[in-house]
Amino acid sequence: MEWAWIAAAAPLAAFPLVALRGKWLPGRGAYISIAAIGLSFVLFWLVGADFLRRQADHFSITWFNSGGTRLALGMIIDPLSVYMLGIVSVVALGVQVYSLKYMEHEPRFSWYFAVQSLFAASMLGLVLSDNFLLLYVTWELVGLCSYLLIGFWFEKRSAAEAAKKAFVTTRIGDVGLLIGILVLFKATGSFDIGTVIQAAESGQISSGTLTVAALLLFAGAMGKSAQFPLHVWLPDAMEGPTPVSALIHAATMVVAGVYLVARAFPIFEAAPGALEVVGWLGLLTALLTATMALVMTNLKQVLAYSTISHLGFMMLALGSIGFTGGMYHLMTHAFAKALLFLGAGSIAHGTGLTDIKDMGGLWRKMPLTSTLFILGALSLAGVPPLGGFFSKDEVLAAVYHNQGPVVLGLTLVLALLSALYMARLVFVVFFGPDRSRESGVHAHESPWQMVVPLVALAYLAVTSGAAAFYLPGTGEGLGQFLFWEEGEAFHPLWWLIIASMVIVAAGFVIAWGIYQRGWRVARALEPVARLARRKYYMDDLYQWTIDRVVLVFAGMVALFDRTVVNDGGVNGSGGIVARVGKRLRYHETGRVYNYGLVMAGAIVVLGLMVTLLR
Amino acid sequence: MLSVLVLVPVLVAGLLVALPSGRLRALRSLALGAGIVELALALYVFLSYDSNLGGYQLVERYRWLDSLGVSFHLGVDGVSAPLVLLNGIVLFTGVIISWHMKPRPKDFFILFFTLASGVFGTFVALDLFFLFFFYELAVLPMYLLIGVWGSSSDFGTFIRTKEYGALKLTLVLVAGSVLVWVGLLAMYVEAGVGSFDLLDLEAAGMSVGVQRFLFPFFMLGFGVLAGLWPFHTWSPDGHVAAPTAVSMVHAGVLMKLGAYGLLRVGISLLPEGAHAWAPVLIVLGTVNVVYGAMSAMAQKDLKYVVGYSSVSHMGYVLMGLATLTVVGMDGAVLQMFSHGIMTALFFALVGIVYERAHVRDITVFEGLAKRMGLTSAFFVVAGLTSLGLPGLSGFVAEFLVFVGVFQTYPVLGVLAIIGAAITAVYILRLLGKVFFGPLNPKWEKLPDATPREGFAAAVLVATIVFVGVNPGFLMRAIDSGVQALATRL
Amino acid sequence: MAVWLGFGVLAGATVAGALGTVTSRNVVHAALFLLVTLIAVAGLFLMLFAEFLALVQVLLYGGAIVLVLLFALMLTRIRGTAASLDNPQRPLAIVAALATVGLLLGVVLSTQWPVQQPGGGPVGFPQWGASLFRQWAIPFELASVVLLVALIGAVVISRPGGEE
Amino acid sequence: MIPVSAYLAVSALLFSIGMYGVLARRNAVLILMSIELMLNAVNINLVAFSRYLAPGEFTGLVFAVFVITVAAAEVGLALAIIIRLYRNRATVNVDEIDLLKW
Repeated sequence: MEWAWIAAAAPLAAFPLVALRGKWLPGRGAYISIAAIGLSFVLFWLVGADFLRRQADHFSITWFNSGGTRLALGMIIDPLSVYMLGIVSVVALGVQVYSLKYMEHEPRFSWYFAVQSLFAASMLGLVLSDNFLLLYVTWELVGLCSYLLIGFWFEKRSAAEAAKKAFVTTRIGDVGLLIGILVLFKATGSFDIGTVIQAAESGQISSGTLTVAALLLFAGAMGKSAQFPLHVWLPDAMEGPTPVSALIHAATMVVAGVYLVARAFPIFEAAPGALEVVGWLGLLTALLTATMALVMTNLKQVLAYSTISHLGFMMLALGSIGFTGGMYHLMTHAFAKALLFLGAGSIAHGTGLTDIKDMGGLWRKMPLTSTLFILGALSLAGVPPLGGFFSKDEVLAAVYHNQGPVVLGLTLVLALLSALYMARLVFVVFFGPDRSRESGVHAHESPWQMVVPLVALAYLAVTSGAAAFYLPGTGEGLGQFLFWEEGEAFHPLWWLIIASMVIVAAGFVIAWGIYQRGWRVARALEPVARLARRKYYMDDLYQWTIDRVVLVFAGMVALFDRTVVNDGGVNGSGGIVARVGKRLRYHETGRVYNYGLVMAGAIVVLGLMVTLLR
Repeated sequence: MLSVLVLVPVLVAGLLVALPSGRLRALRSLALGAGIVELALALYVFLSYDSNLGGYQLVERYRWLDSLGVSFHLGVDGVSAPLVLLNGIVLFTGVIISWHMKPRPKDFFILFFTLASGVFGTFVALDLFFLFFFYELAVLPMYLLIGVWGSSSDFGTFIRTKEYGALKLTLVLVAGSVLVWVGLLAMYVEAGVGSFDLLDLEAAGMSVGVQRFLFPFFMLGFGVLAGLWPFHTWSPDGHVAAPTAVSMVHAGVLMKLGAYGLLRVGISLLPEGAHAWAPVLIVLGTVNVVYGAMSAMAQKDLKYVVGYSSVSHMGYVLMGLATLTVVGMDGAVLQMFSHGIMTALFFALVGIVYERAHVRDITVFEGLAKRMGLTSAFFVVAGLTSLGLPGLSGFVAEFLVFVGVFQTYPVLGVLAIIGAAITAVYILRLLGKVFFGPLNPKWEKLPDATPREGFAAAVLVATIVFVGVNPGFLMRAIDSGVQALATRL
Repeated sequence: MAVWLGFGVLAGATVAGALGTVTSRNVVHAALFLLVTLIAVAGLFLMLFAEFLALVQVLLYGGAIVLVLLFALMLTRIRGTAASLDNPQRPLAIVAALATVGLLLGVVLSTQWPVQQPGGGPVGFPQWGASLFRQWAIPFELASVVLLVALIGAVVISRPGGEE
Repeated sequence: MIPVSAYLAVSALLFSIGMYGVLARRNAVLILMSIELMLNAVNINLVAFSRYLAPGEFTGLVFAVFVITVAAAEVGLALAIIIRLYRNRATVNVDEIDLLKW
């Protein structure tokens, strides 16, 4: 297990190699990159197998010392990190293989794969890191890679803007994360996550500090995991190449936040107030963005909002002490969402369309892609027996056990909404009439390099439900695996399961009614829909804040600097000297005896001072 | 070895004086040779510094003015060794960048190397008289370098001529030096050991009252050169007016002289004074960080953005020093190094763009990355360093400063971290505006950096990445130096 | 008593000559008053047993310098009223001079001078010469250099030609 | 025996009178003469101190010699300057020579 670090190091090593020497490498560097992430994937199996025979463990090397504080690079091998290692490496591998064909005509092909490698490396490093310092380092690198990849087509103004928005928004959250880490360091004197958790559990840290720290950590998670009100960057992130969106939305970047909360879960548990905030914010985010997903018409945008909604759902799960449910949902969502995005990429690749208003009847033209896409959508909607269904129920159970009826009710509404928007996608895109004049002409299936990852992901999306009961190699369910010490079996609540199935079915029926039969429900909800379509004016509010508050304030500071500090302080003091000099120079009469008189007077005065004061 | 390091640039300047001004090739080879020699020497000095041993090493001492207790005493400790290396790197790349310096290349290099000598001297002097002497030697050539070879900016309502920049810089810095000099003399008298030698003064010690009285002289005097708010305006104006290589050395190294002096003279000789004044310094440092970042956001001139970002980043150095904790000061010293390399890179790149486009107005640029891929890539790296991205040198430094500040003044730490976020905003806005987006057809013909320029920038980028990935390379020395220093606090 | 008489005469001549020099309405008279003072000071030197200095005083001051001053007066041919010899700040100058004299006299008279065994005879020329050319040889040579430089400078400055 | 303070008093008077001359006169030559008075006052002091405070040492006397020497040099130079000035500006009144004023 000591070599688990190679899982992160291999793609990291591939980055400079491919970035600098990509042109001369096999497959313009892509093969190197894929080999590296493949190695990580293999290592996941080796580490996993090895892990099952041993205890959780962590290893570290000193990065550098400062003032007696050891700043270390270390990794932790425990159920959570092994689990995440698997999800990240498999999705990254799939995305990279898919990109091979999807991106082949790009002039910056090597660069793309180089950054993909770095992205994977950072995310793997993030999930493996055993201390907050390395976690923050990789956390930021993940942000960087998303910046580079979203802005991959930087010649496009919108892509450049989206990249900037993603980086800045997550950076705002990172301020919180960094402060939180430092608060914890101040309280415990250590960056080591295990040490901090121990201190938190043993009550060494005052509960006030702990709550503040937990909330600050959560602020970081809000940024990365696009929780309200820092969710605005994620929908724009679709400006990047579609496989990038798949990677960001599924296995890297956005799940980092959820992972962080999970990793620091004992800290949150010790600060119940913070946990409550996590739950409520998650729920709020999920509901808000679910409504937005309902009204957006760009395929990738709908998927993006659904991602946020599901992330909120995961946060809700964690906030309801549903650790297993949250992490389980993370996995099923990752597979399904990667599948959906890659599928959307295939659709765009095959038809050149991105807006669902132009699509329709694709089922007939791209049956394979459609089938796979629909599988992903059903999984996310929570249709049994796909993965999403089980994880959703696990979350619902946690909510039921640990939250009040209001939250449970809202969660069920959320389940309805999420079934509704997925059903809407399915009905509008794949069924019904062809709404575009040209798409029918050249719609075609994607080449096999793109289909293989889709199939693999679909397989995972479908079968991941089984993990609840049986995880290969462990002989037990996911819950017991994740909770290494105190196993937690999958314990279904039958009435809840039936209720959720009914809700999903209702969602599909309603969607069928509205989008296939033309029910006039939407008309009544038009004001709300308009609000949702304008993204609840959140983007406008932020834009306004930046333009009218931040920039104006910056302008005022600069003006202050120029006028008060510079013109007033610096030039002013110079001016005073000049003015005084201008006055004083008339005292230079040029007559020697005037000077002499002053000298004489001064000598007399000095002499008097010396004699009298002696 | 250290005296060679300090004297070679002056000797080269002397040789250049003798060189006929028409012989460009000889001039350049001499300058480049000197740059390489200095880089090698600086590297040697740094590598031969044994951080396990600690203390002052490579010490040289020649008697000079016994009656006043002045001797030519040189040596490096863990704090100055990395800064010597920094100056070696910046000097070397600065020479490469100013390869085609016009007009009067000979005079330019004469002054440039004089400046370099002053900077090296300040870092290695262990005698306060010579420390001050070299400090002045480093400041004064700036006046001519900016006034003669600089460039003016004209934004209609906002005009700054190079003469104004040069004058302001020199006057403000000299005003600072006056404070320093008064402080030094007062310290010389008060310590009562009749010596300007740093080690003697360290051993002498002064009463608490005297230390508290004297510390502000150094805090303000050296602080001015470090860009301490509100005495910072010379710095953006000076940087903007200066020619590329001078901006590099100036923002890269010269501003560090201030912080270095504050640490070496102020904090280490007047620990009680430092304790008394640290709250003031750290508040001003925080103002530097946030205020500099806000100002940078509002700038339209590419160089002004970088100039104000320097003000902001030097704020971290001041904050780190003001924590008076080992971690914080470690971070401050590392930030000096990191910021030096980063700003040098920034100014080199801005110079490359300016040389080709002849404007620096951010609003007229768009999509340069398409034509100037290499320049843009380097610029992005510089920008990312500036906003504290892990894996690049700035992060480790800022992180340590934050750790230090959190141990002493958590609220200010929060503000500083917010300042870092503001940095991200303006840097990313700048990158997005200037380099990304569709290419403005006006810049269709803009050539990318030449291999020579690219090499210089690559050296700096490599340093940034190397230090960012392996900060232990510098931290071992810095930590040993700072720890030795902190025992006096 | 005779000593006091001699001192009184010499001191009176010194002061009177000086007053004449600074108040005289005629420049040549002023120069002659200066001569009186210089000679009287030489006398004071004699009373202090500094014959050599007295000699130098008479020869150099009384002879050479006053002569040169007279030459200068003749060469510059000052015309104009006597009043124009004084400048408008004369009253203030009187005040300043009185203040100075008060200050100096106050100091001189109130100080307990550490007088050592006065008297003794005149200083022997041999010792004096030995001291000047042994102990003070280098300053002496420097003084001659100063004189030489002054001489050359005077020649260069007063030579006709040059500007205007 | 005449006390040293008598000599010093004479010197003080002489000095003050010389100073008055320097401050009150306009003619450059007269100012020069007044300066000579002040120098003489100093010389009296030097010799008197030498005689009364450090008999047997020549320091005071030597200083007096140097003062006289320098005075001679000074007079020579100053008169040269005055003559030059007179040639150029046809005046030796110091208040008419004010090229350096503001």
